[in-house]
Amino acid sequence: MLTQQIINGLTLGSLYALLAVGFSLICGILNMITFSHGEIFMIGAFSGLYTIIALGGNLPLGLAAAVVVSAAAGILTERIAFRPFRNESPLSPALITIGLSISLQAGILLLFGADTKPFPYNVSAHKFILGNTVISGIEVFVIGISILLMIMLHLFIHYTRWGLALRATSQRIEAADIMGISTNRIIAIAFCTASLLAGIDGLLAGAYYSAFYPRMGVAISLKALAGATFGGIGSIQGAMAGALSLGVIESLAAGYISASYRDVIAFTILIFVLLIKPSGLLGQMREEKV
Amino acid sequence: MVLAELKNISKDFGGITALKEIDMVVRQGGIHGLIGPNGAGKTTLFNIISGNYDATGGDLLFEGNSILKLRNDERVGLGIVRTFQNIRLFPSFSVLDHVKMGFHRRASANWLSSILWLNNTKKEESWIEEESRHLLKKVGLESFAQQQAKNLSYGNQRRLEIARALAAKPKLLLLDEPAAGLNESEVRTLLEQIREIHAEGITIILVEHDMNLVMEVSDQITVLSHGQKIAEGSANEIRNNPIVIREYLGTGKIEC
Amino acid sequence: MNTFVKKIAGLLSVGVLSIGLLAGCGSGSDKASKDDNIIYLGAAGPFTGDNAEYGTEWKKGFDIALEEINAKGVAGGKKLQIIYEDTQSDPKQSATVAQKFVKNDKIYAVFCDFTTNSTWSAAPIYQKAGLVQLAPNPSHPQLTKPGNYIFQLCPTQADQAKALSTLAVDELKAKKIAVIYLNTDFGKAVKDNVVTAAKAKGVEIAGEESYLPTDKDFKAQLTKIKTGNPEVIVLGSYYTDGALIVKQARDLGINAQFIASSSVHSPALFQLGGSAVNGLITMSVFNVSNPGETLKNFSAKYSSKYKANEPDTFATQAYDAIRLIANAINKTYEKNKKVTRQGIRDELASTKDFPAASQDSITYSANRQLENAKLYPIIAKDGKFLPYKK
Amino acid sequence: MIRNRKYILLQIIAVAIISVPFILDDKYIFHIAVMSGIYMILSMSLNVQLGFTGLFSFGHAAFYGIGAYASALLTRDLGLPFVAAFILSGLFTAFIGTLIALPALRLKGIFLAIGTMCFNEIFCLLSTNLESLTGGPAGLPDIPVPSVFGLEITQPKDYYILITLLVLVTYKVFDNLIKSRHGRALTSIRDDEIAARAIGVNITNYKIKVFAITAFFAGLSGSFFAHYLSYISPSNFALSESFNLMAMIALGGIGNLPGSIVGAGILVIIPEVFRFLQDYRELIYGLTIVLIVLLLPQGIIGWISGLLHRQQTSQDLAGSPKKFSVETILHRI
Repeated sequence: MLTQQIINGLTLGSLYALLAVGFSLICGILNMITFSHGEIFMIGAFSGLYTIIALGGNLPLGLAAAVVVSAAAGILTERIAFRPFRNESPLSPALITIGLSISLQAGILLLFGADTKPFPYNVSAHKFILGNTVISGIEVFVIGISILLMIMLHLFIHYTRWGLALRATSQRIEAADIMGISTNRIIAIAFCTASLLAGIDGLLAGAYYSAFYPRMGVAISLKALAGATFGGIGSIQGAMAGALSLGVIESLAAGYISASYRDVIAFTILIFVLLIKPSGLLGQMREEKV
Repeated sequence: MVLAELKNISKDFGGITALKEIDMVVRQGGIHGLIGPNGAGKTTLFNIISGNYDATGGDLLFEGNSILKLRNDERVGLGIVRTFQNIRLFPSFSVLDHVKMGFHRRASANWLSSILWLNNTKKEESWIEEESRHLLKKVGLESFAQQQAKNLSYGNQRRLEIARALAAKPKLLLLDEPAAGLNESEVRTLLEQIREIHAEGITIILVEHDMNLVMEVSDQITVLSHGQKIAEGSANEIRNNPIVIREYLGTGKIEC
Repeated sequence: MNTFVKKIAGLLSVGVLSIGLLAGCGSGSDKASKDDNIIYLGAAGPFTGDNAEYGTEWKKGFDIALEEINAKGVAGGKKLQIIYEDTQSDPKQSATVAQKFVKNDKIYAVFCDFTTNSTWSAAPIYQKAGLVQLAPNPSHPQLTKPGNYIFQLCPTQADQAKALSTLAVDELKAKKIAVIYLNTDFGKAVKDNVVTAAKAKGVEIAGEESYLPTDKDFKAQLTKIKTGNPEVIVLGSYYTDGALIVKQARDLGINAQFIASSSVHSPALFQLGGSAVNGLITMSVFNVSNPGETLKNFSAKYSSKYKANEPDTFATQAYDAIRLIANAINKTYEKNKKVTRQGIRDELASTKDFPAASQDSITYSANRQLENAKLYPIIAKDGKFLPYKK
Repeated sequence: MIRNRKYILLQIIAVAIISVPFILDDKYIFHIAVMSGIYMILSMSLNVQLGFTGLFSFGHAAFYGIGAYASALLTRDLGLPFVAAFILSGLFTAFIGTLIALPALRLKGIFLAIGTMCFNEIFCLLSTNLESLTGGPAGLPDIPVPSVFGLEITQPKDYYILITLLVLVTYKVFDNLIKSRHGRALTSIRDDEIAARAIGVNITNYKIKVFAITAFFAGLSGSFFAHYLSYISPSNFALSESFNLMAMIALGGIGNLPGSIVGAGILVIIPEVFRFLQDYRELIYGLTIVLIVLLLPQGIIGWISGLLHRQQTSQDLAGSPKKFSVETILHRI
C-alpha cells in the first residue's frame, strides 16, 4: 500500500506543484497574495477543453489555447489587481482577486452551466502493474509533464536574462528599478509564467480526473498555496518540493490515519512549519531592518 | 554620576563581529557623542542600548541595574528613548497624535477603563491632549497639529520625531544622526533644540556624521572603528588624539 | 490610478450596471403579472454555487410539471407559478429566503431545500409561519423532526440502508463490505445506516472512508480500502463524485462490486464515468423495471424536451413535488372552496396512494415521510440503467 | 459648533435608520436587519484587528463559529440560560483567540494571512468531524430560544431590538478603545512596528489583547446567530464567510469603524435587493468588490467624507491623504 499511496500522493502533488510555483513566483516577487489563481487554472482548463472538443480532438491546440487564455488572464489580473497597488498594502490586491475569483466562477457557470463536464477521451487506458501497485499511463504523464515544466522553469529563471531580472526583482523591487530593469515588464512576465503553468495544470487536472466545473480551482489552489508556503514562498524549488510533499502527506494521512482528518493534519503541519520557520522549509528569511 | 554603563559589549552577526568588547560610560546630564567611519558599529551599539538588538556578550547597566534582558519597549518605560536615522513616523497619524503617542508609557489607564471610557481614562486623555499641545508649542509645530505628519517638511519631521521622544519623558535620549538630510539653517535650529533638551537635564547620546555639530555639543566623545573603541574623551582630546587622526581623520576629511 | 485600470474599471461598471438593468427588466415583467388567478409556490434551492447542477435539474422537473398542471388548472382554473430564490443550499441564505417567502401571503407552499443543513435552518421559520416546506431531496432519517409543516419526498437513508444491505448481503452474498462516503449530512447518514444495518446482518466492515465535497482525488481512500479486500463497496455519493470514485477504483485495479444510494441515479453518471461504471448497482427511487404511467409520461416528456436519455432522481422528485402540492391544493379547494396554507398542509399530510413518478405511489406517514418507501435495484450497463435481476 | 451640529445630525440619521424596520414592520425586513447587525459586529471586530492593528487575520469566521458552537452547546446540552451562555461563549472565544494569537505573533503579512486561513479550515473540518460534540456535518438543530431576564425572544422584532443594542455597545466599546491611548498604540503597530516599539508599545501584549477582544465580540455575534436561527452547521463558518467579512470592511473603509457598520449593512442588503438578478447575482457581487477596491480605496464612508471635505475647504488641503486607509496598512510586510 505504501508505494501506491506515495504514487497517489506524487500525482496529486504534481498537480499542486504547477499551481504552487505560480504562487511562489507571484507572492515571492510582490510579497502579496492572489486569490484568483485557482480561477486562472479553471479558465485554462475550460478553454483547453472546449478547443479540444471544437477541433475534434486536437490535443496540442487545446493545450495552446489553455496556455494563451490563462496567460492573458494572468496578465490582465496583474494590471487590474496588482499594478495599481504596488508598494502598498497587500490587502487591496487580495480583495480584488477575491472579487475576480467570485465573478470568474459565476461567469463560467453562466456560460457553460454548473454540471461537471467529462474529458471526452479515456486517458487511463495504459496501466503498469508492479505487484500490488498500479500506475496508470496518465499518472506517469502528469508527473512527467509537471517535472518537465519545472525543469524548464528552473532553466528559464537561472539561465536567461529575464530570469536574472526576475530574481533581481524578487530580491528588491526598488533596487531592480534603479538598476534599469523594467519591473513592470518583469512582474508581468512572472504573472504570465505563473498563469500559463496554472492553465496547463488546469487542463491536466481536468483530463486526469475527467471533471471540468466552475469551482474546480477553489480547493486545489488553497492546497497549492499551502504547499508553496510549506516549501517556501519565493523559492521555486521550495514551492515544488512543498507541493509534492503536501500531496504525499495527504495521501499517507488519508491512507494510514484517517481520510476525515487528512486536511486537518495537512494544515496543522503547515502551521507548525510556519511557526518554526516562517519563510517555509526552503525559503529565505527576510531580515527586519531597523 | 553615571547614568548608563556598557561593559564588554559584543555583537556578532552570523559569525561576523560587529562590536568587540566595548566599554563606555555615559554620565548623567551629559551629551555623549558617538562617532566613527561607516561600518564602525555606531548604529549597532545604538540598537543594543535601545534594545532593538540583543548583545552577544557583555552587560549594560542603566541607573545601576542590568537592562540587557529588557525589551525595547520596557527600556522606554525606564526612560531610554530613541529616534531613527531614517525618521520613522506613523504615516496615518496627525502631528498631534505623534506627540500623544509619546505619552504611551507615561499613561496608566488600562484596557477596561479605556473601553468603558471611565473617569481616569477621560482625565488622562485630556491631560495627554493638553501636554501634547504644550509640547508642540515648545518645539514650534503647533500650527501643524492636525496635519498628517508625512506632509511636513523634512526638517519638521525630524523635529516631530524628537518631540515624540521627548513626550516619553526620557532620562536618556538616543539621537541617531539627527542632522542627516537637514540644511544649514535647520542644523542650527537642531543645535538649539539639543541644547534646550540638555538644559532640561536629559542625558543624550548622539550618533552623528556632522563633525562640527558633534564637536560643538558633546562633552564626551567615543570613537569607534571596525567594531572597537579606539578613543574616548572631550572634543579637544579627540581632535588631538593621534590614533583617531590616523584611523579616521587621517583621510583628510572630517566627514565620512 | 493609471488609465488602463481606469478604463477597465469603467468598462466593468458599465457591464455591471447594464447586466443589472437587463436582468431587472427581464424579471420585472414576471413580477408585474400579479394576477389573482395565480397560485404562487416558492422554490428555494441551489440555483448557483457548488450544487447548482442539481438545482438545474429541479427546474427541468418543475417546468414539465407546471406545463401539465397549468394545462388543466388548479383550484378551479387557477394557474401555478413558481417563484425561484437561490439559496446556494447555504443554510444562512435558506433562512433568509424563508423569511421572504413566509411574509409573501401569495405563496402557498415552498420547496426547500437541497441539503439537510439548508432545510433545517429554514424549518423553524416555515413552521412558525405555518407554510408547507416540502424538501424534495434530503434523505436524512430525522429530516421532518423540526415540525409538522415539513415534508420529505425522498426515501430516507434508513430505507436506503435497509435496501442496500439486503442487496449486499442477501443478493450479492458479501461477507466483507466497505463504505466510502461524502462527509456531509447526506453521506454520513448513508454510512451510519448502512454500517448499522450490515453489522446487524453479521457482515464485516472492511473500511469506512470519507471525502470532502471539494475532493476529486479518491485514490488515497481507495488504496486503503483495497487492502481490506471487500467484496462490495457502498457509495454514499452524488453522481459526480460517484462516477469518479468508481473510475479511479477501476484504475487502481479494484474489482469489487460497487453499490450506491439512489443519488447516483443520473445519466450524467455515464458521461463522467464512462465504461467504468458498468455493473454498478444503485437504488432507484422509481420503478424502472415496471414503470407506471406517470413515470413513463414524465420520462418521455423529459427526453424530448431536454434531449436527454432519461430524467435523474432530482428532476423526477421535483416533478413529483409540484404534483403533490397541486393535488393538495385541489383537494383543499374542493372541500373548503378556498385555498389556504393550512389547508394545503392538511391535505398533503393525508396524501394516500398518490400516483407518482419517483415512487409508484406516495402515501405520507404520520411523521410526513414516505410510508412504505420502495427502492428498486438497478444496474448500470452501457449508458443505461437496467432493472437489476440476480 | 459646526462639529457639534454635525454630530447631532449623524445621531438623527442613525436613529432614523434604526427605526426604519419598525415603520415597515415586516418580518423579512427585520430578519435582514438582524443579519446585518450580526455582520456589523463581526466586521467591526475584524476591522479593529485587520484595519486598525494591521493583523492580517483571514480566518475571522472561525471565531464566529466557535462562539456559535460554544453557546449552542452550553444552552442545549448543559442547560445554561441564554444570557450566561452568551457571555461565556464570548469569553471562551476570547480564550481561543488568545491561544491563536500566541503562534500568530510569529507570522507577518501574507504568512499570517495563510496561517489564519488554515486555522479557519481546520475549525470547519473539526466541526464536521467531531460528530459527538458538534453534531457533525448535519450540525446542531434545536438550539433553545433565548430568554433575557424572563422574557422569551421569539419574534424577529425582539431580536432586532437586542441586536441593535449589541451593535451600539460594540461600536461604543471599539470607538472608545480606538480613541484612547491603546487605540493609538494599535494603529502605531499597524503603521510601523519598529517605531511603535521604540516609543514603548509592548507589541506582543497588544497583539494578544487585540486577538482576544475581537474574538470576544466575534464570539458574541456567533452566539447570537446560533440562537437566532436555532440551527447551526459547519458551512456557516467557512472560509468564504471570512472573505465576505473582508469585503464588508473594504467597502466601508479599512480602519474606519462606522464604515464597517455601513459596509456590513450594504453587503447583507445588496444581495437581497439583487435577488431578482438570479444567475447574475454572484457575478455582480464579485465585480462589485473589484470595483469598490479600485474606485473607492477608502471605502464608501471615506469617499463621502472626502466629497464633503472637498466642498467645504478649498485647495489648501491639496496634499492631504488620498489613500489614507489602504496605503497606511503596514507598508512593509
